[in-house]
Amino acid sequence: MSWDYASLLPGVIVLSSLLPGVFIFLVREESHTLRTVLNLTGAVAKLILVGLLIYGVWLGQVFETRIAIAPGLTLVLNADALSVLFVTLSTVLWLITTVYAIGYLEHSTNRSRFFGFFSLCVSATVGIALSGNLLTFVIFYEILTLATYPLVAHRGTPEATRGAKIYLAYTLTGGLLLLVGAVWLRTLTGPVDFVEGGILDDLPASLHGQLVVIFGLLLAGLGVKAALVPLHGWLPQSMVAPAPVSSLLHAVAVVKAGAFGIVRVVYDVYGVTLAGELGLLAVLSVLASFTIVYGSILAMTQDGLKKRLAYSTVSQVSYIALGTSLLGPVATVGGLVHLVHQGIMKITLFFCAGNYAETLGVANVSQMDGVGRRMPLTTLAFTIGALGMIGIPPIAGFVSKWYLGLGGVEAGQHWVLVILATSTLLNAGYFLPILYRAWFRPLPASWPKEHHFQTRFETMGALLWPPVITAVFCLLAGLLAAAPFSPLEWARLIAQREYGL
Amino acid sequence: MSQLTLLIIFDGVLLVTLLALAFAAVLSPEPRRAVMLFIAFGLWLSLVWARLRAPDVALAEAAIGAGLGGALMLAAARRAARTSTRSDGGGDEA
Amino acid sequence: MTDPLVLCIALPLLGAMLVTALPRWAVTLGIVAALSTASAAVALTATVWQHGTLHLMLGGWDAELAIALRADGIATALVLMANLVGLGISVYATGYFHDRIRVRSFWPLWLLLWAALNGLFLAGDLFNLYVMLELLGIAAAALGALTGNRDAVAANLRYLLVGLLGSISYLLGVALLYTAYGTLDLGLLAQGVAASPELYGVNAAAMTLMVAGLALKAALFPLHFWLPPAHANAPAPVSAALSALVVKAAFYLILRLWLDLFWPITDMAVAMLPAMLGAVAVIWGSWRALRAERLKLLAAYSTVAQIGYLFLFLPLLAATPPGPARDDLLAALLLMALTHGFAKAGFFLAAGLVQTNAGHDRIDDLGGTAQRLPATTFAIALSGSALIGLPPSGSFIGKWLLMQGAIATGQWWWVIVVTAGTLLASAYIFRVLSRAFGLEPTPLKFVTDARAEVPALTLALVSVALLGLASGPLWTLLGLGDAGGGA
Amino acid sequence: MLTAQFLYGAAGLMLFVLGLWSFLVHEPLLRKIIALNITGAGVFHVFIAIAYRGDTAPPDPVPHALVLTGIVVAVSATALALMLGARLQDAEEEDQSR
Amino acid sequence: MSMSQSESRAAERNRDLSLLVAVSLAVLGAALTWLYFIALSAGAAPRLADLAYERLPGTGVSNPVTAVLLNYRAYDTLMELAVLLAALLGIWSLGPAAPGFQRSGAVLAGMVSWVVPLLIVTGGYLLWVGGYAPGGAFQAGALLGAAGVIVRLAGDPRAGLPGEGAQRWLLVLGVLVFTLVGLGLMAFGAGFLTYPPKFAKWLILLIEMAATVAIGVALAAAYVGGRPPGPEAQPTAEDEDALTAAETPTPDPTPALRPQP
Repeated sequence: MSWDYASLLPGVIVLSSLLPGVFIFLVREESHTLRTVLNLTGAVAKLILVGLLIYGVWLGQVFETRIAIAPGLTLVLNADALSVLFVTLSTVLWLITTVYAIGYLEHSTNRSRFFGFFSLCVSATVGIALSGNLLTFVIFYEILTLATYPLVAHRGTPEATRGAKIYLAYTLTGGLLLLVGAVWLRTLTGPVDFVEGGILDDLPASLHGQLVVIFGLLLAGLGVKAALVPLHGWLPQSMVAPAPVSSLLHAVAVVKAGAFGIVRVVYDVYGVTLAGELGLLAVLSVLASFTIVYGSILAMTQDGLKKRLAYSTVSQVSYIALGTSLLGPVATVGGLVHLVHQGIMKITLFFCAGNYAETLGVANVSQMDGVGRRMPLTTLAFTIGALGMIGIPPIAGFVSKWYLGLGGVEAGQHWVLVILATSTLLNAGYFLPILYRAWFRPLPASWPKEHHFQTRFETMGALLWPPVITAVFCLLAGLLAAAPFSPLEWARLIAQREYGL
Repeated sequence: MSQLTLLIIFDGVLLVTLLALAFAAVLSPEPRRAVMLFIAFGLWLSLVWARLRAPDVALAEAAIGAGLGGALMLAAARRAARTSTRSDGGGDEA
Repeated sequence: MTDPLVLCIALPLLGAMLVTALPRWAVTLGIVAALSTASAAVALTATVWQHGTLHLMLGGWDAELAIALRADGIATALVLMANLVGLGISVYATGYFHDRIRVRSFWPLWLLLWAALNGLFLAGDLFNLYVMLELLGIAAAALGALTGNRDAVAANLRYLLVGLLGSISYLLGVALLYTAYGTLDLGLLAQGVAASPELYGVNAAAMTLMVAGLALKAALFPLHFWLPPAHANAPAPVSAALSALVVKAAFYLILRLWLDLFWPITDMAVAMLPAMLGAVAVIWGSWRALRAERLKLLAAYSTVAQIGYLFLFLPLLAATPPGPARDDLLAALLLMALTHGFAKAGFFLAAGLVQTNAGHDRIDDLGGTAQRLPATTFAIALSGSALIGLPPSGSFIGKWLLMQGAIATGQWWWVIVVTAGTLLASAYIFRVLSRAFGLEPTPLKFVTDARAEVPALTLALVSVALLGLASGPLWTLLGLGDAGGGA
Repeated sequence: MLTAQFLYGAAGLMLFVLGLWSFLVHEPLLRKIIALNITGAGVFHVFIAIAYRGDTAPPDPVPHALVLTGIVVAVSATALALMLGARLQDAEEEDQSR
Repeated sequence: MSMSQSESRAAERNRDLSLLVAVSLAVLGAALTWLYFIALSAGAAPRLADLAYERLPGTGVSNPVTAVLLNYRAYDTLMELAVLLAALLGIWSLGPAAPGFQRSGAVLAGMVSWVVPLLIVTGGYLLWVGGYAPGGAFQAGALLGAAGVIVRLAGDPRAGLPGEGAQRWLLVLGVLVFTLVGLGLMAFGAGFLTYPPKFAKWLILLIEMAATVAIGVALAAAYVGGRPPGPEAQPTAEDEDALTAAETPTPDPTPALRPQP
């Protein structure tokens, strides 16, 4: 256990948001500056460390922290290509969301508690991303549940506590199923380390029955957070949370943790070949495609803006599951790159929804007439995000849908194209009316709860610039997809290593 | 009547009385009477132990088990009797 | 080298005597005694860590005649937990009792209870264990009835009578063993039992009598009726000691008899009965905790459930041949017991603070208090997560290894029990925690009453962080495979 | 000698069973305490029966010491139980009179 | 269904239940007796007797039971004194003592002034004789306790015991001396409660004296039944003549000695 740079970095990355978080809890309520300083230093420090990590992994260096919490049970934080993708996504978006949250919660109560749990959530997400074996994954997976519960219930209103209770019921049950599956797998194969290409190929055929049941348990556990259809009920309910929570956590961190878990289990535990043989990929693809369609249909019926975005998240995340369930490197690239693209697009949409609610008191789509005139920049960012979601070319969403389509064709599953086409139509179905209302409808007589900020622009700086920045990210990820450090290139690198090309 | 049979008869009488006292103490519902019988049982038990050549323990049982334990129980029995008379008969005592 | 063994028992006893004799100095002397005993326990752990099992024949007589004091890995781990929890409870108690009479009564009885606990964990002689059990039972019942209100006295009277019955049944078991083997020392008896299979009937009867008596005192399912009222009506530091330590000492004795003395006759079939009762205890206890109106009643029923978990290990231990797998199971059992000790003590101390602050502990209207005391609510949250078995707590690893052992030995049904128990536990813990999110004005600072909240927080933190992330040393302390061995 | 040991031991066990029965069946506190004392006396009697080694050899002192300790423990437990019962009775009277 | 019917059914169910319990316990008793017989004939007959007698000279006392109590298993006796103290502290924590009995009449007072000193002297004798003949700390302590009980019955609410402060020291004496002797021996390297043969007799006697006082005071205080009343509870003079004529006291105090109203 020699502690050198390579074995310290992953651990330090997780700690870089955990320690400020713990201190923030103890910060007195009225010392805002100290709290903001702690928050931002944590975010920036993590960003720098992740930068170092990306550079190291790009050169092929191995980063691994191993802590033996009990004989036979070791906590492993290993940075391979797949984990770096998710770590970068969550670190970058965490910095932006912190800035947004500081602005959003300007006059609200219990902020020490909020930011304390906020940092715990991020360190849990980073822990999930960096976990090197199934045990570490389960541990951070449960800590994420614990850390997000207080955030959902932050407002304290009866709906908030009710929503939090539903969220908890789903995620704890899911976590428990995952735990049972992980223990069962551990008894069959010994410590379950994530190794590219999977570790279960050499198991005797007699165990395959148990492996299928275990996959069922793991999928159920992960499916709760990845909001696969029967288990997605909590996501719309947890929209009662403040905007920064629903944007970072319910659009990026929590939901992606589930999808990331499915990717890990399929690629690094079962291995794509074995999963294909056992027919697990077929089940996964059916579930994913059903969720895609079902989520989009329900999104159309929702009048609440955040509820509509929530159901859109339910369907979008299943693209990743669809990508992993199709046999072939191209589909994998599509799925993985969508992990990043969906993140940046959805966070933009939720930032804009937060702006509308905070500045104009607009919460429902029906109230969004003429919003474009009153808040042009925010609505522009919203448009870029929405078009990206639909899959219009210059924006990132198109890239992942394109690769998913190609992957489907390559894997001989032509029905994938049908699914993609219908979902694109449905996306258009629930996003375009919003854009039409925002830009082309006349201004209403008065806004529900207008709030004038003294800034030159349409709303407070801290609320306005984050969505604009993430919108620019969507454009960059779409236009410069072929650039060396772009999400697409990184996804291609992962696919190569997974398939051993 | 040989020495041995005499001894067996003696043991038999000792044990039978012991068990009889125990049964009586357990079965009598009236608290004071039960405590009296229990004190008698304690004393008889120390007699039996003296027979079994355990003088120290016999003395201790007589002094502590039957004596002090009995005294404590007697006080409790009198208090139990007093409250039961007070609750049902309005208590004749001042 | 065996001095700490004796000091662990003599120091609290001496402290109790001084506190009784000088009631005006009760608090200061009490804290001094608590600190010295805790340091003796730490010294004991250090000695056992280096030299392995300690063995001392009191009075220098040979093995059959004298009373043996023995500290092996299991006993030392529990002594260390008991003393650290005891220290936390003592610090909490300095600020808890304000009524002069209560202070004079609490400290002597508490130090006597502490001496009995240490004496029981370190005893190696069957009759000495009987005397320790009696001292434990009487001190605990007397402490429980400290408040003097009606239901506390009634509950503790029932607890005392039940405890006496348990001890007498245990004593009859000892009488049978003494008749058959002619010695009272645990080590010699174990050799005797192993060497005489023809006395199976006597051994089985003695085991049944002793384990039944101890199960009564450890509140195993059907015999748990006395626990909830007794623990819920006691003052907070006392109920913390009762739930975290006293009940666990009785379980430790059952484990000691089960693994050392009656090992040849406790096969899987025999182990199935306590495990089934344990499983029912888990479900029943958690269900009653979910429906409890009062916070301390909830914690008491949760103790009944957690004790149930510990009994689930017995058939697994019986079914696994000696080796790293069995070491892991034994260590997991210890880890669950230790984590429950710390977590339950932290939970009760925090609940006590909530009760003193709110004037009552009805869960449904605890909202305001939970928000005004952030540190206390945080302590409840941490210890609650340890009670549920969520990572990173010690009981998470305990449950992981329990399920692993259950699947490995093919007794998969225990996994269902553990899952149901965990779900019910999370339901009743989060029912309490959801009170902490209301519309009350925000508290200005995190810690409101340091002397009470710091012990509760540290105990809860130990159960979550320390035992969760660094439980490797427990394996070495138990002398099982070296820390990284079983990978 | 063996028959005497067995005879007295059996009597002790009968006392144990009798006390246990009474403890389980009778509800008033005083009868439960008497039952407990009789069960205890039964077990102590078994110890003394084991210690008896005929009229010639001196008896085994260890069980004697154990029983001595047991008696004092039993009496202290009984004292506490009786006083708890008394305190309970007073508390119940207060409730009735209030 | 009228009350009496349900009551009779409940009583009937009760009777059946107790019968069932009785039968099952009888079976248990029979099984235990049969196993007891097997255990008896298991041939461990001498048990610890011979070893105890063989080691007796080294213990400093010739009465084997006292040797076991205060030398071989001294730790047990220490803990048992702690049990007695714990029980008493429990009684004290429950509340103040009940009101004492009325001052005894002339005959009872006369009897008490004879019996109590006799009990104390016999206790002292038993304590001393314990070294080589049946007797010892417990029996002597019991007699002192009995003396206290009789004094209490004769009207002294504090059962002849000093004030609370002094009582606390006397109660603690037994365990304190025992532990200090043990720790002292440990400090001198002999080991906890390991008496060096030369001093064994005197150490045991010292411990026995302390234990006797502690047991006597504890048992008397237990009979008082609560925290000792403060100095103001002394019975005043005019209570003397208010007494009716008291008959000679039998072990069971006659109704004449009813508690003060």
